[in-house]
Amino acid sequence: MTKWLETHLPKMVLAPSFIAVLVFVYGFIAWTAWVSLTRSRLLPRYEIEGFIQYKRLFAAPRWDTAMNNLFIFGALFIIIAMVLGLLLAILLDQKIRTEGVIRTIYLYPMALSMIVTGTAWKWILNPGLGIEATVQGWGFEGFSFDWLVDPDMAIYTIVIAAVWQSSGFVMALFLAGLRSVDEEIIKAAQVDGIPTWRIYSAIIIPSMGPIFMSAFIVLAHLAIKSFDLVIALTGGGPGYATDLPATYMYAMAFSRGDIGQAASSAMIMMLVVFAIVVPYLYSELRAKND
Amino acid sequence: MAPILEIQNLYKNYGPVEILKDINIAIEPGDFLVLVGPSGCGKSTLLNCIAGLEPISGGRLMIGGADMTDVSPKDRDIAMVFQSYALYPTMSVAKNITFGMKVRGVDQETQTRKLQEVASQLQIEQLLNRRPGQLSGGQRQRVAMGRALVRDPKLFLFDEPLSNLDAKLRVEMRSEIKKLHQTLGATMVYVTHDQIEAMTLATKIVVLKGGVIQQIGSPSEIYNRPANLFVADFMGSPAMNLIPAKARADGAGARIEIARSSGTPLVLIDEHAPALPEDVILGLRPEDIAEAGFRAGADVQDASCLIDMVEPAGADTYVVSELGGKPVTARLHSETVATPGEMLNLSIDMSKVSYFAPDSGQRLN
Amino acid sequence: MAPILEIQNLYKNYGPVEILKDINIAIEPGDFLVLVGPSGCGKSTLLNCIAGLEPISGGRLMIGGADMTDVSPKDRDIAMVFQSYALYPTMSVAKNITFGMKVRGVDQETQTRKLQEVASQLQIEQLLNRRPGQLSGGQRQRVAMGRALVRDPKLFLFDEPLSNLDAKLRVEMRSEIKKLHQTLGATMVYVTHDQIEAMTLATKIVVLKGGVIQQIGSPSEIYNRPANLFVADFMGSPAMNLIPAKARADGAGARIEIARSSGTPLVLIDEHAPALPEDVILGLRPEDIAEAGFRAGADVQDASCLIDMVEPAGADTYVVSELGGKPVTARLHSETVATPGEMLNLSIDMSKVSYFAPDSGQRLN
Amino acid sequence: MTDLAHPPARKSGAFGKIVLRWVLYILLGLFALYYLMPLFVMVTTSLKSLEEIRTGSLVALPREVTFDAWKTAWSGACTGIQCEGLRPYFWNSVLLAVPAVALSTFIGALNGYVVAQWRFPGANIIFSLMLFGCFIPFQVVLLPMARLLGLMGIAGTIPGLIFVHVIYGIGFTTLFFRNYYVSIPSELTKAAKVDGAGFFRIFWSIFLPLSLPIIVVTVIWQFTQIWNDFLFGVSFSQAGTQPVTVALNNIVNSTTGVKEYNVDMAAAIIAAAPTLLVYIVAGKYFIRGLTAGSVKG
Amino acid sequence: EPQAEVLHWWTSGGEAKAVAVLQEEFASKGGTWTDMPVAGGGGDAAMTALRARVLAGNAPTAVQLKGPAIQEWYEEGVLADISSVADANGWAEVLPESIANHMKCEGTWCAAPVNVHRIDWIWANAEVLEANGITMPTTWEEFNAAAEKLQAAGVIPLAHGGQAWQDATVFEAVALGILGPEGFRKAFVDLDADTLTSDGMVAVFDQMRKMRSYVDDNFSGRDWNLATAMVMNGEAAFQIMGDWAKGEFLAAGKVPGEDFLCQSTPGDGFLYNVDSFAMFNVDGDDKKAGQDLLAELIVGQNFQKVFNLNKGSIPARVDVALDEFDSCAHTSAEDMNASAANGSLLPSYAHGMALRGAQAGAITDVVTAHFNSDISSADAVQMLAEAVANSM
Ligand SMILES: Nc1ncnc2c1ncn2[C@@H]1O[C@H](COP(=O)(O)OP(=O)(O)OP(=O)(O)O)[C@@H](O)[C@H]1O
Ligand SMILES: Nc1ncnc2c1ncn2[C@@H]1O[C@H](COP(=O)(O)OP(=O)(O)OP(=O)(O)O)[C@@H](O)[C@H]1O
Ligand SMILES: [Mg+2]
Ligand SMILES: [Mg+2]
Repeated sequence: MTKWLETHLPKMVLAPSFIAVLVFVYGFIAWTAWVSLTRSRLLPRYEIEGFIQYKRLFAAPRWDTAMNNLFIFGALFIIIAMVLGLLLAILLDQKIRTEGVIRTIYLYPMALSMIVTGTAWKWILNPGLGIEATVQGWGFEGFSFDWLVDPDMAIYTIVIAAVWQSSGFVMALFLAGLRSVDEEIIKAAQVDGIPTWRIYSAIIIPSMGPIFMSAFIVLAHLAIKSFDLVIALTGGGPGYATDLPATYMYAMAFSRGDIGQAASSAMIMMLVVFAIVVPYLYSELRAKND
Repeated sequence: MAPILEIQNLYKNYGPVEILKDINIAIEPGDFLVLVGPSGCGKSTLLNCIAGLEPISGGRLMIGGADMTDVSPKDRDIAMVFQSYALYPTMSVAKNITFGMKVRGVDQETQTRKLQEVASQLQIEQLLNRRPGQLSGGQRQRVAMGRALVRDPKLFLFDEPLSNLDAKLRVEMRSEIKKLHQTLGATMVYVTHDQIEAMTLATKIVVLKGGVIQQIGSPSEIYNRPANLFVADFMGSPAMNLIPAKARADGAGARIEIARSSGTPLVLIDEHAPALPEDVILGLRPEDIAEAGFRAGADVQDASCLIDMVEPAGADTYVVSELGGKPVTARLHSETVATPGEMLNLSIDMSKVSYFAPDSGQRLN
Repeated sequence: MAPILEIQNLYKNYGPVEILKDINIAIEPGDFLVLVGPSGCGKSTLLNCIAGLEPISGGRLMIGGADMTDVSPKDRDIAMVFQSYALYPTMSVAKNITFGMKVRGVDQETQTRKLQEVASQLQIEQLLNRRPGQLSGGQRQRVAMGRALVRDPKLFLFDEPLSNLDAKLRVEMRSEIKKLHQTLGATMVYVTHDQIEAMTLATKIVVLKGGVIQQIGSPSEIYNRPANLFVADFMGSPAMNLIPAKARADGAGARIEIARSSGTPLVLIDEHAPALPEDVILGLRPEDIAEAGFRAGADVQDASCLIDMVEPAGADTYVVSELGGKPVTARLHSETVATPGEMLNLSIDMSKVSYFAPDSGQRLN
Repeated sequence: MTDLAHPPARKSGAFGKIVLRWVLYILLGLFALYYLMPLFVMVTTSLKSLEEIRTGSLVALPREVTFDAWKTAWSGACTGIQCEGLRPYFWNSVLLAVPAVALSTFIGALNGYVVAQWRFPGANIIFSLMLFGCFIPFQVVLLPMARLLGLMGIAGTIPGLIFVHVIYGIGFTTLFFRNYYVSIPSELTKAAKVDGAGFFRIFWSIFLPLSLPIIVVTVIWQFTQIWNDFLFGVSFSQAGTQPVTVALNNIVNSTTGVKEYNVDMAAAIIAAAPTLLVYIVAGKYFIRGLTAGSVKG
Repeated sequence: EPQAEVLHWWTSGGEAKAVAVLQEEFASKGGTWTDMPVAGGGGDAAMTALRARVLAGNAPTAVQLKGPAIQEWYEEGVLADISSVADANGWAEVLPESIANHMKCEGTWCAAPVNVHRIDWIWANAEVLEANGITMPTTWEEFNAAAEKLQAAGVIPLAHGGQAWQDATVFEAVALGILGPEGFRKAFVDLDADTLTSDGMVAVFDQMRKMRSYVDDNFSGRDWNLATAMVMNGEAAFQIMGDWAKGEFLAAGKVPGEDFLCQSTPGDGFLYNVDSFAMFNVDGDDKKAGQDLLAELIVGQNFQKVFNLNKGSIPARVDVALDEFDSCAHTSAEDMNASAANGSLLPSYAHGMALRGAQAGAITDVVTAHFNSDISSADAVQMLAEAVANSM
């Protein structure tokens, strides 16, 4: 009996979390799938009506914009935040004397609620108030930085603010990873005559594959769920040029009392995530097994 | 010729603990320096300092005539094998070995050739695609060797590179290293605990103890003329017999008396002995004590001893007897018919005797 | 008495690669089993299987008569020293050593006592508060030993526990282990590359090659009567001379002809030889070839040989000569006055000769 | 003499190092500017009077520094009919965040430990399923969760909020720990097993002490997520259990009232203070090289 | 004793003080008030919280709700009936009929109105107008002429914040002016397809395109109050915004009629945004008593006066003395009475009074997309019809 307990202990430790995830994630996804097939408005209803919500969804130009934005924003945000986070982690790893201060400076954006920070960004990026006005004030009349008010460019300002907010955390994640690499190996590489950047690129970073996975999941999660950021910075505007699926869904679910529509958009969002994350996980986890 | 490595008054502390004290070493190009010393005496630390992996706390370190104190390891042009291997965990064996070349821009063909060469020297051809995690201890150690051997640096640093290999392989590797040293004229600093390795490879041996150099010299100097009791005791296995004795001037030489359990002291005459204090410690290697009749020479003197213990060990038989209150080991041929409790006539080669001062431990002759 | 460890038809694969094949070993309580074999032959893997750290792919493994296949390591009542040390990096040396006792609920006082005891045996008293990262290689290895030695298990598993220690310390540690074995009557499985360690410690030696057992026997069986060419070649340093020869029945014994570079073959008579095929390989240890006159006995036969090489090595001098187309090493006394290029009369001890079949490599006598 | 013979080599090496060092610090400084820019705007705004905000440039330094906004934000701003600032809500957030962070971190560490070091068939699939859970949009879970909390009788309570945060934190905490633990050599587990340590003992004595950097990261992440969470906070709380973000939101988000940017900014900084504190305190444990030297490889 | 947990989104400064008045009155009648404020997104966040609480079976006693949402919640079967209070206090007599209709669900009273915000205001900087010799426009042509004149003089004609709801606010003011009250009702209350695609609607979008050109380049995402500040500072001349903008002027010490001008946007009609409280089904007599008391107080004379003085809006009931109110409020009240009489008292679509969220949202999507791009008016009208159809 105790032996049984012992061999199954790891599984039993994992079981509560697993069950919780089954119920609270997969159960709820199933629930959402169900609701997405109904005409739920203010509150969920459960009479299946077919795929009307999906038809409405695909007929909405705003959803098109939101999906396009998701791909632009997601790709840029993940890549830039990852690269920047890694770069900062590496720079900070060079036995910097003021590491504590600098680390906190890079991290603090995470601590601030975007409801307010968005306003600050809005001012900074606003051509009439912020950077453009300031630089022009210095005498560079030709300087222009008006992405925020340009429907074609506004999505990139979201990237700027999102990177600002999250890259510090990615840096922390990578820093922890860097710190777990055995120093002897770095020494060996130094003696082998490997320049520092190659030590990072060829020896340390490859051994942080799992940490990359953490960073990717975190960033992808943020990209998918970016919501306050958009609301606070552009409110989805100009027009709905910076709408994202998350804002679309929120608007449908709570501002417009169109829960069925929100559920269908959530399902599509999750399908997209599934299509991207599953192959990635598959390759990562399989590589670890051999 | 300028020394390729020159260490002047080097000190190294870890926090308050002094690990290396006033180290002075100079190595000429082509030298093969072997560092020996008890575990924890600072050998690896010294290699780390030479490689620039640990900052030194005092003194100077020059490689090829240039001061290296502020030069980073990668610019020192050295290759090193780590005691802990330190393989790159994500790279295959082949990549571990060729990575340094690749970075240095060595062309693909040379890389492949060198890799093949080294892999066959180290007998790891069939492991090239494995990851370090899939290797046995000895295999990892050989990969670590391989990483250094493909290089062509000013200086090789080896930290116990053969400790996890079996005797046969070790002999083969040893001769590969020796070949490398001779054909390339490479300069080496080599840490080992294997005395045969030290003796057969070194052109110069440094004996360290507690971070202080005890003696620097050629293998035969170290073996035959240890500078102090520590070196005498440390080098050679089984260790040199160190026998308290009384010396008295006797003509040109000295008359040495050693207490014996049987009562009458054993008296030996050393015709070449220098002036000695009354109390001395006599150093005598086990192989310099033979069965009477098996060794001939002017300085060979016979002594009849009570045998306490007989230890057959394959090729040899060790016989232990008490002299001067200490167990004294003699190495006899394996055919010896010695029996504990009986007397045996042993012959001692007085030309090989070392004398030490009991208080300072310093060599006297 | 029931064997304390019994391994029956054990197989172990890593993926498609078979690492251990059909291993059968039985150890009685109090046995001291030494595993030897070339690097990568599967010694550590076998220890891991015994400890239950790697699942076995086939066969059975019993400890103390109970089937252990499904028993977790912590219930097997074993102590193990890992080749890679595997110290707990965040714990001090003292904690590393006492962790096992603490887990098992040994009282504080006993813990302290045992810790002190082991620390002084291993000469690491002054390191007890350090972290593993602040230790030298040899010190780490001793801590790893300490972790096992404070325990009182059914079975000790040691994986090259002394490889990073200096000769002197190694001798001391070896005798500590021997003492442990004798006083506690503990049962041990011990991996080493040091032949002297193997010879002096073992009551039983297992020779492995490529995952297959070559021979199991007492040290003297292994040394004197190797079961095949591999064992003959592997054990002993310098290795046994393996000389191709022609055998012809001659009375009760055999007449052995060995080709010599000088033209006339060397003819030896072995009066105790069994029936031999025509082609044989003659195994002769270097120490069984002596300078004529230094060895006496009925079976000693003289042979005059051309000396190719003379290698003085401290206590001995090795002399190499060509016999049967192979360089043959003889271990002579260091006083030998052999010169390369000259003839030297050597005496061969025919009572020590081994015969092997050239094709199968198996021992014939 | 020898000193004179080689100074160039020495100098150039040292000089190059110093230049590199400078470049490094300048680079770090530039990034620091990028990160500090919005904070600069926020702090300066918070130090201005409302009058100055209305008339002056929004991103300029204050002409006259006043701390009124900070005082108001802390203890005077209206978050409804009470005008007691953020103060009363802080305690709710603390009560909520501390246990939720502790619990989810601990569970994540255990899960990560199982998945990374005690692999059993299917562990990777379970892990993947948990990971995918990170992506579920919280808007989706809001309504069914509300229903479940109601059924469980913890709707509107702090334990209910803790429960929600723990559930949706598990995916991330497990991810962080698992990916940190996979690179810890399995020899350590092996050695501990032989030493007689069981599952929990190994976790507690060997792995937790090794995990400081990742614990820091996880705590930073979880604390930030939970402390700054608004959606769950607003949906699953009721009067008296509202966390500070709801209060902050109430101060900031007036649709038809007069906007007091200075108070908004001050309130945002104040609300972030505990998180910043966590960053600073926890940051100390970004220790280097914990596994160094334990295992040959 | 009476108990009430009140979910609302009036949290900042003046608003909070206004609600506090109610709380004091409630307390003075022996009630216990539990405040549950949730601001954000014009009530979106509060609605989110409300949904969660309703589903958890833990609904607040009273909730700030408005427009068709009241009827929608009623359809979900979670609203309480407060007809007894309404009848006892004669609400039907004191409330304009169109506003009273918002408070009724299938004939019963289910919500209590608090105030009336007028949406179709145009605010102006008196000094700027004077300097450029402009009077307040009464038609969109006049407005356009004035705007062009201002533009030539280097003044931004229209201060505007590029947020969807602000776009919609301007749009409905323009629509009311161009389509007239009847057309507005057909288009934005009845969602009449013909009206939505009529030439009038095209004209509305044309005017919107013009409005876009009167706005400065940096308007995107600007908060409404910053736009108000532009008018105050003389950077801009006009702003079209609900009467809460008055609060900003007053807070800055400006005087209506002197420093700034208020007038309804060109055209007839009155767009209202009525805030109200709905009562949810709850258990417990004390809570039910609380609901009744609350309803009574909300529509009571005293609260209606004090609250609206604080809030800048006007009372929902028509019999409150307005002596203490400012001139803009007087205008507002007069216009409301007049409009109520001639049937041009209309619900604001932009502020969720006219339509269900989904439909209003669909229209706003088109409006903001048009305003922020160069879609032609004809295309916009087409899109509008499609979006409305798709939102059903
Ligand atoms: N994880 C693994 N995957 C595949 N092969 C492995 C793995 N681990 C070990 N091996 C191989 O198994 C063989 C036996 O390894 P093992 O560690 O038992 O050797 P060993 O006898 O202890 O050698 P050494 O004396 O060098 O330590 C080696 O050839 C090694 O390369
Ligand atoms: N980081 C450190 N902090 C403090 N002491 C250290 C540190 N690293 C090593 N030491 C100590 O320095 C001394 C020298 O260590 P070193 O590794 O040089 O020994 P070694 O001669 O190589 O020994 P071995 O033969 O056992 O490898 C040892 O006593 C060791 O405990
Ligand atoms: Mg060392
Ligand atoms: Mg091994």
